[in-house]
Amino acid sequence: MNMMSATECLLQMCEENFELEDYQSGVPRWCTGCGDNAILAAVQRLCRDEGLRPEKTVFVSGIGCSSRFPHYMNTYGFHGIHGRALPVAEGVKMARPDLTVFVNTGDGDCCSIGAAHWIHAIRYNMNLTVFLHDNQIYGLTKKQASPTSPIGTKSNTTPRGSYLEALNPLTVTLGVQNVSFVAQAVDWIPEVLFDIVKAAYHHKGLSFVRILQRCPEWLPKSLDPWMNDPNKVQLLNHENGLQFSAGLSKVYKNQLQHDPSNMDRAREIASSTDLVPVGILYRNPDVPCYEDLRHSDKLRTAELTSAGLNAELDKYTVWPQEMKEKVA
Amino acid sequence: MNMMSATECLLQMCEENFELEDYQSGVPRWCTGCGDNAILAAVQRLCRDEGLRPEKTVFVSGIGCSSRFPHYMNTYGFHGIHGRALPVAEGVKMARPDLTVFVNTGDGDCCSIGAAHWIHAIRYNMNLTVFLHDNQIYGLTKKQASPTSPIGTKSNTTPRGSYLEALNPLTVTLGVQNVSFVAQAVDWIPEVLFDIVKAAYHHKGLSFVRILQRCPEWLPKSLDPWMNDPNKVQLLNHENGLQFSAGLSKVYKNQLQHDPSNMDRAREIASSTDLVPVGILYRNPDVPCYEDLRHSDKLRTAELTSAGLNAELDKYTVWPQEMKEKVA
Amino acid sequence: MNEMTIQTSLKKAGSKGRVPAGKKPAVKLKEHIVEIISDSGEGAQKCGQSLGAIAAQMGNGIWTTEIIPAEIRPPARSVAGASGNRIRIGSGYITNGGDETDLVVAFNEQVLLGRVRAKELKPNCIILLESMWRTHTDPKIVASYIETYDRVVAAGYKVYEIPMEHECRTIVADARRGKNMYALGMLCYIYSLELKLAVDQILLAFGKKDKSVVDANIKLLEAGHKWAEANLDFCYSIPATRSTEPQVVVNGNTALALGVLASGMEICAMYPITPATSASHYLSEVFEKVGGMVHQAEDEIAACAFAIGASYASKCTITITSGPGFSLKQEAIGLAVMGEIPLVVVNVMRGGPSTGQPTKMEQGDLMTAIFGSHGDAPKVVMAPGTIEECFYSIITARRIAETFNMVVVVLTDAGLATSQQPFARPKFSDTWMAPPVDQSPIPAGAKPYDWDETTGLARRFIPGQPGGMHTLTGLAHDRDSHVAYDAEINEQTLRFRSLKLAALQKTLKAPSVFGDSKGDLLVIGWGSTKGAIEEAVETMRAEGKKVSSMHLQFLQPLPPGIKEIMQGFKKVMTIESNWSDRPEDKIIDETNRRYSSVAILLRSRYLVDIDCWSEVKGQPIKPGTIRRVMMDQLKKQK
Amino acid sequence: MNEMTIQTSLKKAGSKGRVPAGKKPAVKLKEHIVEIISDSGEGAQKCGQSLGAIAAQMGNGIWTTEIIPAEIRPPARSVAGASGNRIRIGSGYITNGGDETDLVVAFNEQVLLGRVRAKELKPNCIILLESMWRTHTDPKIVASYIETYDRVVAAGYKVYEIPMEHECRTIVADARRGKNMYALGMLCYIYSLELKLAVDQILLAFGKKDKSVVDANIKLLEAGHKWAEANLDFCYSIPATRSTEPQVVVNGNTALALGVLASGMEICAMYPITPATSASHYLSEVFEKVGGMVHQAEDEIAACAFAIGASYASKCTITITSGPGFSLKQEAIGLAVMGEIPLVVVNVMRGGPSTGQPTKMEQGDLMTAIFGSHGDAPKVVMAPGTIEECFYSIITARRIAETFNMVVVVLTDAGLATSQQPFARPKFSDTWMAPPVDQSPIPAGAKPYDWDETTGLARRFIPGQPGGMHTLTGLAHDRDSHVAYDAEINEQTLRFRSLKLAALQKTLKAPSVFGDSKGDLLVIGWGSTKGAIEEAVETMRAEGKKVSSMHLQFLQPLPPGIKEIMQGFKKVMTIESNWSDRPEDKIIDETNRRYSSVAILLRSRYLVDIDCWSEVKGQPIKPGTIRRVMMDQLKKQK
Ligand SMILES: Cc1ncc(C[n+]2csc(CCOP(=O)(O)OP(=O)(O)O)c2C)c(N)n1
Ligand SMILES: Cc1ncc(C[n+]2csc(CCOP(=O)(O)OP(=O)(O)O)c2C)c(N)n1
Ligand code: SF4
Ligand code: SF4
Ligand SMILES: [Mg+2]
Ligand SMILES: [Mg+2]
Repeated sequence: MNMMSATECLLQMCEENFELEDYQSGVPRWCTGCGDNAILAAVQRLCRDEGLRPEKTVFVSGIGCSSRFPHYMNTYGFHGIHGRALPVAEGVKMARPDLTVFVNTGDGDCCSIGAAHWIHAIRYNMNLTVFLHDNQIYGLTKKQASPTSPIGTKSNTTPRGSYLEALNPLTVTLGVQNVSFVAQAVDWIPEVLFDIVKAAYHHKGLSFVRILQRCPEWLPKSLDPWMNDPNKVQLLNHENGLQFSAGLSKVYKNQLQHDPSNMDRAREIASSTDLVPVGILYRNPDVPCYEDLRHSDKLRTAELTSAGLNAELDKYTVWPQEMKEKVA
Repeated sequence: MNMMSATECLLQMCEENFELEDYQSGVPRWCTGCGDNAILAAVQRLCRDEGLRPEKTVFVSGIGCSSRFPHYMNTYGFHGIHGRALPVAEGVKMARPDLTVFVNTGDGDCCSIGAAHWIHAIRYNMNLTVFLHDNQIYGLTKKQASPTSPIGTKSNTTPRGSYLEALNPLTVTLGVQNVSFVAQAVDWIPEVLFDIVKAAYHHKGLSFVRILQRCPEWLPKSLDPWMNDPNKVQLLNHENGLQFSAGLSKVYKNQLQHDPSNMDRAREIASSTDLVPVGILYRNPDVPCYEDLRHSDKLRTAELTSAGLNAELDKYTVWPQEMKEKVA
Repeated sequence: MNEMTIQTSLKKAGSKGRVPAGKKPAVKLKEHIVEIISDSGEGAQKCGQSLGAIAAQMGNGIWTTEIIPAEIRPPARSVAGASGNRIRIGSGYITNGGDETDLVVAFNEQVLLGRVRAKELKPNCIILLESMWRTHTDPKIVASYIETYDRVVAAGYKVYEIPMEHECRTIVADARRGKNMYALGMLCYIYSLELKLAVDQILLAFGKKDKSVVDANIKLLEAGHKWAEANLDFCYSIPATRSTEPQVVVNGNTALALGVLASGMEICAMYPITPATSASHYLSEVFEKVGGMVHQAEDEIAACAFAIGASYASKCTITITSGPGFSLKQEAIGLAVMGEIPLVVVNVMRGGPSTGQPTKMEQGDLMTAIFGSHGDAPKVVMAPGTIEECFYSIITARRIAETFNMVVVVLTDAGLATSQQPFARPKFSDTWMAPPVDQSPIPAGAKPYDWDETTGLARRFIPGQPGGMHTLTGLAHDRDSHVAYDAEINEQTLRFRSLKLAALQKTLKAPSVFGDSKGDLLVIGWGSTKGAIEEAVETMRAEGKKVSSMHLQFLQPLPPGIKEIMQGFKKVMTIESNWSDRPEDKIIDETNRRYSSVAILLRSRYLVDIDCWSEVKGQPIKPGTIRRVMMDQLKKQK
Repeated sequence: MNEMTIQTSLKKAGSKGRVPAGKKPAVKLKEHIVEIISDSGEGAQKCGQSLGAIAAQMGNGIWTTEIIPAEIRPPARSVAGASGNRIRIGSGYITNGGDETDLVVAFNEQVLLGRVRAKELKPNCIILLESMWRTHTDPKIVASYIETYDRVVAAGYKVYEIPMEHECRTIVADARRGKNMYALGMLCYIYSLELKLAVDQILLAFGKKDKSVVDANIKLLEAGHKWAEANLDFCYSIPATRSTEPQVVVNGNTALALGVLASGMEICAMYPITPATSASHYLSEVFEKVGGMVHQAEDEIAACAFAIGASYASKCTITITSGPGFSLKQEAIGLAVMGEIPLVVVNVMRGGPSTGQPTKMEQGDLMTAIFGSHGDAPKVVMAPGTIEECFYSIITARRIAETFNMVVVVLTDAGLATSQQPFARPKFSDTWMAPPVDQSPIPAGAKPYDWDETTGLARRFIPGQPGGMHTLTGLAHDRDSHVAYDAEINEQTLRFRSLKLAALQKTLKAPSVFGDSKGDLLVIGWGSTKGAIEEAVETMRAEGKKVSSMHLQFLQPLPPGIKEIMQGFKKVMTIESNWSDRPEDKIIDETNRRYSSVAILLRSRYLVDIDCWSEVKGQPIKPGTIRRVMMDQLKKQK
């Protein structure tokens, strides 16, 4: 085994010691007070704390305010088309399991146009960390109801109020076979947001984090009931889940012991609409990752290709008589 | 009030008394033993028993073996494109709430390419009766794994066995806010299949019926464990759900009392994979239908249109001085 | 201290740019282009719209264009953040946004800079610039302001520094909000517009609100007027003749939506996307009044499928989208073509490809409209050229769709969508609407696809019609709507669906020529470039050039008579806003040059060496640019 | 009783159609077209494939075409249910399926009827018909059989009734399963093929199974051979020259999949769709052997997006589909164009529009390939013309995609997909593969889109490369990959993306002319029609006609030199399998005729009055048909 000299070791550590600035790129163009800023802060902190190499990290998004996220990270980024962040991210991860891949998607991007991909991404359970920036509205296109808009939301396409009960992204996700990590966070409790982002990052498999995100531009008051009354936020704590600081517990007294391995309970908790449960709803570290099931560790050399191709060609070859004898 | 003469009344009854043949069209082109035949029989029986007027009934489907269904009904039919049966059916129902609309869709059609529409159709809760012909395989395209294929299914795209646990259409559906009717049937118990089809038809709102359907062509033995062992089928009975005949109960002894209004239980039951629950998992008659929320009962006459248009034009009109005075 | 600074500012400003006051007689103008720009949220949009409305009330020709930042909430005082309105006011009828701007009111120097950089201002443009930044507490802002100011002055623009916010603050507390009405007052003075009409606008806008709001705004308006009168050394009048007929002033998307109302369609299925969405917004607001409804689907595919389902079972339905959504709908559009389901698809084009430039104008989707769905999927493609045509094209599209059981694609663009132009108030006619849904029994023996051998037309069977039961399918099918595996049937049905386009073509009139029917150069355009092209032609004709233009409203089928028209000209060229390779590029030659869209269509059909010129700058092409291009083309002929 | 019936049958059959036996000397033929048809599941496919393989082994030229029922499991004995194979065997190299059939083996009279109705049999075609139906227990079947038999005989076909099942039953219990090998034995006799080679085929097919299965099949084979020898009054030989180089015999989809292997690509993302799927099936089987994988996505959009993600982060990736899936991918394809992500998209075309005719051949998606995505989305479009080209086009496509960072669309069709033709066994070359993924640090100052001013080319930055961090976006963007709101940048980047096509075009060779470079008529085709067109040209040239053809492998960009080639001919016409309006239709004229696809492209580019002829019958166009069309065209010239 090769040994590094102490200096080398130190140098490398130095090099891998990143600052917050190493992950910042450009000035976020979100509105003042937009919850996306809080998510960005948490994620940049995660990257620094975990020492993620910027060139080995990719943020993939769709289209929407939230999908601008990659532009503000000094990593690789893929700001694609509306609704397709997840399949793009799956392709990235499949081709390059060595990269750390995050996904930023909005409630329209994920739960409306991208809903089929969402269901199937949960099913594939690739090692991706997915943030659903749920502001309950279409931000970028200027205020149309989204699937997660509360019933009665007045928007430009529902001027007399939206017609349907809000879709609950948590219960849908928990209904998908192969789900391995579901959590909920809110943008206005940064400490817990960070803890959840971190737990999601450390989970191997697809971690789905729904973040209730404020959109002061279009729905300035919609989350006020939960922001103003800490008791309407229910922190989920458990020795297998998150545990909260004393300071936090003083403010957020409404806490529930919930073992994230209990699916039935997770679904029940997720169904609550009056209370906002915050924490890890479900975690199952044993669900295999699609990329592990599918990835080949063959060295894809010209030799391997040549051999494979020729073996196949052999099956279909008509040999000239003389060669046939040679081959045989 | 106008009174009908007895003869008139009799005549009308006669006219509305349909025979099975009134609903049959063409010779089904499904393979011998294909479970779709059983579904067709149940549905034709329903139409006859309920005296559905063929011209007021529409079957909408996507693409797949199962989506050939409308061709075998002597009603109106819409055999559209892959994955889009549900939005087409929604359009039909929205424009014409007077029509009775059924949807036939396959496990690929509904749960793969059509998954986004599936989630949202449940949400809209329009008064549609939806049959998911779940044969756990792509039939028409000759044997590729579908989302509901059991893990390890050998197919043309998964020659070494499929990689993922089967998607459970019941738990996904039950995870969607606004779900109002979810049932499961199996093609090989025609009596119960009929009962469920009937209950689904009578439910106002979107009734989602997953039918385990045999595909002898590609997966000849896949449902054998459940077909051969009646105890692996669990009939759900309840005074608010289905009740089963004595004959049936003799064969299917494994029965469970389940109140279809209990969502948490419904989800738990739906999650079972070893046992196949058959019956109504969930029913909530109080969820409003989108078409009722959205439909106008204004008579859409030229007068109404003219008035509405002119009222709008008024807002943007620059009047010549003299006319302005007149108008004012 | 604040007061102090402002005093200084006023003095300074005075000493630099402002000329001592003194009422001068109004200079008569044929037209002027004025724009009001600010950070978004500062009300420049409102100010501009009101100015346009007032001028229209006066009887002026107008064309207003929104200046839209590409982002929801761009940072304040940013170059890319200009939000506002551009109003071209003229004596006569105005058909487009015109060339560069003559006068601009800017609420800060950064948004002004953006417009300068975009070359949107005439060289000697008059600039009315908010001067508060000169004395801002943040020295960086002061420096930025002074730098820009000096540069702009040096560049030859006439800059008037105006303490708008300061003046407003003497009337209201939140001066930032009131500035726009103050500016409106100034502009009313500058253009000799009746202040009373401006008051009407305020009543219209704030009438429902508190009387105090109305009063404050009126005060601001009057103050602006007074200040301008006292301090400005110029003032204009643009003679107007009041129309004797009522006119409506709306933008293209509103006109579209009103067309939907007027056409008697009942369902619009959509998914939000810029710049189409505002049409759906307006429709969401008003459609229910006439018994209609807007369905926001989960995505564009669902929207299109929903519309198809509704059309199939009832009246023709509409779905509205823009570029990316249009691409997504292609498979479903093919189904409507195959099933012969009437359907109107509106594509309000934006900058492409991919997400491209969502708020910008482009005419890049014509070929996709014609060829976008796999296989032979003939559909009608039309494009309104004016705001008025936005309205009527929907009525026409509905009728064609239902007469021929076809898909009709209507192409507008972000330019038309956000521009306003008055047009004669439409008078509703019953004939605009489809007859009620046919529910009569189908005669024995009739078949669901009984194609006419000559025209390909067939009667549509609608669910509910007794005896009409059949299953519509996207698979090849015969007259009974049975799935057809047969080679001959496949080919015959391709033929029928295609013949319908020829049948429609036979009913179309030859396009009219703008200008003489003979000459040196014919310019062909389509869609929103109409006004600019015709204006350029008019200008050049006035200069004695033998140029004319022809504008296509139908792109598929192409109307008859085009060849004959082209024969009258020495040279034909197309002008449009989609990409064509530049012949001056080193590696571009006749074997590889990619032509612009309508040029491809016309060259292929008529085998005439039609040149193309195109600009894809996300902005409407200016008449002056077109004039230059035509001049170049004429020069080449010599 | 069964026995009795069969005896009667034999007698009867003999009395009607069969001529007393007697070994005759083999008649030498230049070529023959033979087909074997049955209900699906009866093994006619296998029999035909084996026959083709044996003939190829003998050194004959062959072309096999699958006869595929349009349904999974059509009812037994149905007209539309014919399943089987059609083999054209020749002395020389065979380039296409040829004209009508010379000899057919039919397992029941209904499938035969289907072929007669489809006009697929030559007038004097020999028919070897299973006779068991004549004595079936179901009188309806008997009646149907006799009726058809009589009609076919009356129509002039030479019918031999053969008690295949009866004979087989003397050897195996399940005669229905063994019949196909019995038929193979007969055919080996008829065409004087070595029985030993047929035995090899059986060993290849059943070698892994029970020895008893192999033995039974060999017995059946020999029995068929013996029976034919004893009973048939004709026999042929088609002289062959064994190739001195190894050949591979695969169909187009297998060739495609082998091309994917050979190109070194590692990921194929797909969603099942006919007729593309079989390529993915084969790839699913073998790709992992070279470290690749096939991902079946939840839909085509996801498949395309997955491929784009993989391509973006690694090597160029491939996605395979057919018509409807191709339409669905258009939005995502636009993203790859905008992001300049290399991507290979294969579209195995089928009958359109909409779901159309899923198992049938058509060339209807060319225009969608070029224009299908909104906005200007330039991509390369190529089309292999032979099975061999199916293999190599993927290698070429991969290389172009990665060199130019472009999307390359490869268009094949259901015809190529299911036809077999031997070609020289490819010799793998390292240069087919892309170099390993670049993970070296990016030099300081380099930008993610550093477009070359002349060619538009830019180096691609791949995640993992230190210093290359940037965010790829589908929005308009500048060299830094920052979102661009600027008009100039938008236009410049449209220019760069378009220039790459011109740059590629400069590297292409002029297409070669088949035949003389001067003459009366030049036929232009593309894709799978190549062999048939060239055969027709060859035939006519042998008759002294001055005709030639040119086949296009690149449809976008069009290669240089086409104009010069066309100038050598009095008339140019295109032949392809997509819709064009028929000039003989009453309402069709030059102002509204819709031309076929490649005709539109060529007319537009070269302004030459290119006529078009097209047939959309879901079948490969026959050389005889093409010959007729060309003759008509020559006649018009006089
Ligand atoms: C195919 C397509 N359809 C529609 C759009 C327009 N569009 C852009 S973002 C968006 C929704 C944004 O809402 P959400 O996903 O919730 O993100 P947010 O802006 O709220 O963060 C829509 C409809 C598009 N760009 N592409
Ligand atoms: C856009 C599109 N993609 C793919 C196909 C091909 N296709 C037809 S049916 C089908 C799946 C059939 O499976 P399922 O929905 O389960 O129906 P089944 O045949 O099993 O009843 C597919 C992939 C298509 N017709 N259109
Ligand atoms: S519109 Fe809403 S979501 Fe978008 S940036 Fe502004 S606050 Fe955030
Ligand atoms: S393939 Fe399967 S699903 Fe299709 S008809 Fe046959 S048995 Fe039924
Ligand atoms: Mg949102
Ligand atoms: Mg299925």
